[in-house]
Amino acid sequence: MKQYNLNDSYITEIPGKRALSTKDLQVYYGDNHAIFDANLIFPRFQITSLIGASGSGKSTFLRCLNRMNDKIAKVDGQILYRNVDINSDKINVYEVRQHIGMVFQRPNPFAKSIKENITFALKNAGITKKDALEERLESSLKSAALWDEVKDNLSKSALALSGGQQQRLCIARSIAMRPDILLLDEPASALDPISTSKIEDTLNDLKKDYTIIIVTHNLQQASRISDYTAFFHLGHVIEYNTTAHVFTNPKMQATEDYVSGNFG
Amino acid sequence: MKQYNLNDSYITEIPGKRALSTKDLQVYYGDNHAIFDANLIFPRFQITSLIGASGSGKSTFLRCLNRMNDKIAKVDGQILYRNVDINSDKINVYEVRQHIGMVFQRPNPFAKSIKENITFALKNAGITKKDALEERLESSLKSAALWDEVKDNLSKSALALSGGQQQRLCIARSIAMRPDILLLDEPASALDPISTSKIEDTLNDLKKDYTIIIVTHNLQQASRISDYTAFFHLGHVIEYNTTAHVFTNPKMQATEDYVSGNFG
Amino acid sequence: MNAKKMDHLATGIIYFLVGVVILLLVAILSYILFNGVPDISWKFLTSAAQSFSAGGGIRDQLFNSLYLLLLTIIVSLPIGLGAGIYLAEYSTDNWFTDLIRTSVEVLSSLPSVVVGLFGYLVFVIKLNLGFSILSGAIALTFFNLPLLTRNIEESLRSVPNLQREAGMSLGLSHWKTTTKIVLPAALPGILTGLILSAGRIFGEAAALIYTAGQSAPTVDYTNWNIFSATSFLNPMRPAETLAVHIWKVNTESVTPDAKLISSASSAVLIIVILIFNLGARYLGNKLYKKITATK
Amino acid sequence: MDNIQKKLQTKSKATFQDYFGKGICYLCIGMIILLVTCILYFIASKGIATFTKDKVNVFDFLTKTNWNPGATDSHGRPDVGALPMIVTSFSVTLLAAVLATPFALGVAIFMSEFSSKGGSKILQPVIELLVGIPSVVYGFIGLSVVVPFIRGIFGGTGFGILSGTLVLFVMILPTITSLSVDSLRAVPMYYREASLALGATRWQTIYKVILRAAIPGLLTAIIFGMARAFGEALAVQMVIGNAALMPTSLVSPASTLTSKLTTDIGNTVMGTLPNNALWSLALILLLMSLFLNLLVKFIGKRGRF
Amino acid sequence: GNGSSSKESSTTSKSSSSELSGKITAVGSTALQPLVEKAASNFQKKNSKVNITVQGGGSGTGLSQVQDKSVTIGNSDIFAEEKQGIDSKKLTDHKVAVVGMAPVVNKDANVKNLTMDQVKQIFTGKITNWKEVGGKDEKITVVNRAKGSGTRATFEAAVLKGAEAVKSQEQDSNGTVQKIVESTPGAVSYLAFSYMNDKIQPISIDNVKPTDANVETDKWKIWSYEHMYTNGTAKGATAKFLEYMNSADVQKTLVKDMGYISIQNMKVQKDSKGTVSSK
Ligand SMILES: Nc1ncnc2c1ncn2[C@@H]1O[C@H](COP(=O)(O)OP(=O)(O)OP(=O)(O)O)[C@@H](O)[C@H]1O
Ligand SMILES: Nc1ncnc2c1ncn2[C@@H]1O[C@H](COP(=O)(O)OP(=O)(O)OP(=O)(O)O)[C@@H](O)[C@H]1O
Ligand SMILES: [Mg+2]
Ligand SMILES: [Mg+2]
Repeated sequence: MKQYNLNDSYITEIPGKRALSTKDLQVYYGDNHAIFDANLIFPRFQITSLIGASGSGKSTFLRCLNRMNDKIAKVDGQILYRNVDINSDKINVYEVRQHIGMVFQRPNPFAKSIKENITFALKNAGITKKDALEERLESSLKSAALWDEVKDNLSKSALALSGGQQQRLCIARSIAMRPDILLLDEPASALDPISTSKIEDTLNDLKKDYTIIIVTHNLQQASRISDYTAFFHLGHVIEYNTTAHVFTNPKMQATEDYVSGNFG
Repeated sequence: MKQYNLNDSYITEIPGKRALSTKDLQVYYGDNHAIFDANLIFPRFQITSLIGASGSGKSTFLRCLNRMNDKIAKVDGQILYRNVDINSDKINVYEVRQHIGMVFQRPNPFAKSIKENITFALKNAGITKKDALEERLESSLKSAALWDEVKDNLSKSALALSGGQQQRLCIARSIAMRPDILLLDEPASALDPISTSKIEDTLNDLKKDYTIIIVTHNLQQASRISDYTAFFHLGHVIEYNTTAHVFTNPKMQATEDYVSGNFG
Repeated sequence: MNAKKMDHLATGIIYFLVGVVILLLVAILSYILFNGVPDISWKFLTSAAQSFSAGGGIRDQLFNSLYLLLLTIIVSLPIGLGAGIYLAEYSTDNWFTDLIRTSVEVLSSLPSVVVGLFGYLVFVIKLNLGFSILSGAIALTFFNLPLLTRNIEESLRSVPNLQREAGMSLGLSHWKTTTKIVLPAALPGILTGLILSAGRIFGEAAALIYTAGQSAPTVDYTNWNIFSATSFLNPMRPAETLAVHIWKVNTESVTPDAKLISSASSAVLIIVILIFNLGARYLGNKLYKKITATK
Repeated sequence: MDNIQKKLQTKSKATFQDYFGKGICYLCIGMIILLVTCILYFIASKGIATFTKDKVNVFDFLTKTNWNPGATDSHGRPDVGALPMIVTSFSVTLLAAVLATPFALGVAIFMSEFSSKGGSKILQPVIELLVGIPSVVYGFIGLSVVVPFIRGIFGGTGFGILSGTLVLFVMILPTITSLSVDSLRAVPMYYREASLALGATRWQTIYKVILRAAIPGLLTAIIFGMARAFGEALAVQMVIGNAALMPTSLVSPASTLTSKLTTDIGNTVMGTLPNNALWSLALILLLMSLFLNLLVKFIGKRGRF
Repeated sequence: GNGSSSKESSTTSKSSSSELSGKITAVGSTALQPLVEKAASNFQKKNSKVNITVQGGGSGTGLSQVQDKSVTIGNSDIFAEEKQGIDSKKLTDHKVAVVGMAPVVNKDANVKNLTMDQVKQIFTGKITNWKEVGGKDEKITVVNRAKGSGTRATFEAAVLKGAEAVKSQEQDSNGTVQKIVESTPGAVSYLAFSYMNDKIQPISIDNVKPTDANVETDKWKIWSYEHMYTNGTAKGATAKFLEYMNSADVQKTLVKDMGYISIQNMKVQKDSKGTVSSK
């Protein structure tokens, strides 16, 4: 594999509103330094892709953003959300996760009915009125483009859905909480092409109301759906720019090699 | 997703020697018909890629070739190896598997030392002389391009190796048996780019002595390393041709859509 | 010998071993059932035990066994759950966790008599619980906990991490995630543990002789006042269980039909365990299906 | 806006739920530790009294072969030599384990590697059923079936280590089997695939890969079984003969630590030497089970590659 | 002798039923337990405010617990004086029944009568084959009772007279001994009369048959009392209950049912040293 200068990077300025930003983020798994000085700003109501080779630290970075790495890794630096550093001990992580939702690589619906999958966390967050629950249920399933397929079977087990449907259910479950930001870690990698394209459509629709950050291995997918793209390499953010730039006019050699398939 | 005519297919003629072929192969998981009439001929000392969307039946097909699907699925049709139908009840499957080795998606070394990982199956197969074992150990590790990295640590646990090293160990383990044919099911999908390229190099070297059949999701990989490519779709072999043809001049619409990323 | 022959031989040996064990199991069970079942009658099940004369039944003992089982589960299940959850969800690999595991496992190998005497001196005498179902339940908790804790821990661990992450990422607390998502998913495994320990509770005698006692004062099955001494629900009353009854009948009883009582009681015990086993599985499955909305 | 910022920085219901949950867990753990500490202290203090209060020499206790706590020997020292019981306990335990292990492993292999769901679906509940049969019942089956059987073959009275072993064999079989099944099932599926793909036969795969990988778990299973055998009393007591004699053969009456303890404890008076000496036997049992446990831990650590 | 007061005591307990109350725990001898239990339940029927718990645990347990005042009554089949570690002065003895014991052998041995000396030699291990005492050529298997048990103490006092018993099998219950003797060829042991059945052979000693009548006159030497000890003098409900135990109600029926000999029928009495005198 070619050696690239890891300290050289190109990070673009973000115009308009910011939803979330990191400042000098470092992540350590024990002795393993997995993320070095990540400084990224995520624009509001846009889709940002994180791309990079396997092991480059995309998932690690993403999971820090809603404190899912709390017990697994040591995370230094700041994560700013609404001017609050949410990477602080004093922060109520449960609240953070309600504002910054996450969808995982493998669909992980609860072993409950479709309806309960959505309402469970809502009830827990104090929404108990039946009307409100019904309304959220319907709107989130609609947003995730699942409503038509399941509306007659809401009390069916979520595990009986197909993989793609499960994944959309997980997205619906996340957005039912009305988060600000949605983090997705390779949400389509375990899915067939049909489901994948449905999920891409869904994300495109969601963009109006949510800031979306998505990790993907699939460069075509990144170029299809995202507005901004960050390229990770060995724990470093090498390039961060609009997607069009990253794919057609990369500033860094590593990025160019990666997006053109000549990497490694 | 677009609908394609599944019964329409383009299967090229194979010049030269054949290592293995299937005739009207059908696979059923219970009621689920997973492979329909697969008729493929694998040329000797060449690398053949099997590509296709997730769930299209690539793994299923591959696992039939050395009878690893025996207890899991019902397999009808013929698999011809040295003019013997090895898909018959009378066949000694243990012998088959010694001639047709397999490497899996996730590296799966035994929790034994590196050395024992290689010698385990050899001893089982009756090779017990120390010299012979040592010789096989060294040559197979060399073939898998792992020798230099591990030669001083042969009694170390195989689990202490990195993912890429583990996968090469699994390849070495397979080729230590001196099989004719090597089946690989997405051997690099869990690995980082550096390890991936090492494995690709290894496969290229092995080609002189082995017939290789590899399943991969990664189209670039398929085009880089393989001589022939078969495209699977919903359990049907849609197109089988030289890799150059499949990628640059596909005969079928489905293939074209798939390799150009417009599929689904 | 070639590998294939060896394979056949080994397979043969394993089938032989399994055959022997099955034969043994069948022999033991049928020995107990054949000796006992013919003497089981409705009267036997519903009349009180007799000290000296023939014709005694096992009504009270049977009820006591079930009641003791219930109380023991009530005492030990929460502790086992707490400990199992701790070990599976909160603990990290350190000496403290090791210590807890060792403590729990040491409990499992204590001889029953020792636990019985300990229970007698501490619960019956010192804590003044007297010979009572409650003392018995606490003593049995000693045997029950190791198996139960281990089982709960393993069942929880076998629930994929993805489920935890799903819960956590929605802003649920770790505790809610564990109790409402992971625990229901682990239900079938926990149930197996519960059934196994129920078997041990039904069968235990030595530890109960000194704690729950070995006499069964007549109780009033119409008295629902838990605090009344004669109420069948009073956990503070002494209670002889079926296993203890079998032991007593075999060792000191002068009833002429001791042998009959003993073998019929053994058969009843086995049948009850079987019913419990199947019933718990059935109910557990139903519950699991209800929670997970499958079918 | 401000509202959300504030929410992010203040504790919420979820925070307290977690405190609550942790609290409950620690409470349970605390209770277990308390129970164990109590019982350990209790047995240790009573068991040590033989040596501290009654001035019995520990070495004599462990090596002398004469057990007669009420009396004194020619030197005026109390006659409490526990060696016969220690030897017998070890013998029955080891023999039962040696006998039960192949059967338990056979069944476990059958259940995890051979049988389709049907086989284990029937075996599982039957094995669970065996756990629930009271010791007394095992004891009486032993007394009425095993003892005459042994007498018929080996002569003598039929009481002794051999009968004890056979009864314990059946009693620990379910324990070892069900724990072994667990550990075999825990061996990842891909081990089997890897081995089979190399052309290994099913038996080679089982013997050289699966059993090896499961060794720590299997040893744990065996040792748990042994611990159970070690502590078993009522059943053994009926078939072993209960004679505090050094066993001379497998069919001569002998006495285990637990059977001695169970037989005599009710007839002794708390605080007197005969009673304390019995508690010392319990202490030995406890130390043994502690030792077996540490052994399991050690094996478990070594087993991890 | 407290036999004469039986009628009065039973009337007392009836008349005082309204005011009697209290909690009595009787623990100890497993042999005595069924009798006391049954009597207690009869007693409670008349005195519903009295709560009596009867449990086993062994004579040793009974005596030490009553000495520690952990329980109200300690049931024992042995004199407190005979028990090491018990301060008998603190305890008050209430003899409630007499139990006769006899050597028993497996039918196979073909022996029905022995001399006292032969019995002694068998149990001390001097005689090891039944043919030495006129039986079948078969090895003798001695089955003893647990050390410290009342039955064994009684038997050794009456038969061995200080000699050391041979080391042999020990069992701690009548039921188990009964089953072992029944099924083991050549086995010999001793049992309370109530456990005799037609599958085992009771032995006459010096041609005296082991019968209740012979015990009552001390012609049959191997017998003992069943005791209920209280710490100090029994008071209140406890006293009444113990009185009831010696009433005709119990002595004439329950004691008989249990296979024991009524204390009232005894023509002789025995003290803790084994000295027998006539009443
Ligand atoms: N739980 C963990 N414990 C220790 N190290 C970890 C853990 N998770 C990831 N790592 C390490 O951190 C580095 C980054 O891993 P990460 O999973 O973030 O990569 P990724 O870019 O998401 O890769 P992929 O595309 O394969 O998902 C790798 O070196 C990995 O080995
Ligand atoms: N063990 C199994 N039991 C039942 N059905 C199976 C099994 N394995 C695969 N299938 C089914 O067979 C079909 C083909 O699956 P297969 O795993 O061969 O696809 P694949 O092309 O290898 O996909 P991927 O790229 O995801 O590995 C799918 O519909 C799948 O659900
Ligand atoms: Mg990742
Ligand atoms: Mg596959």
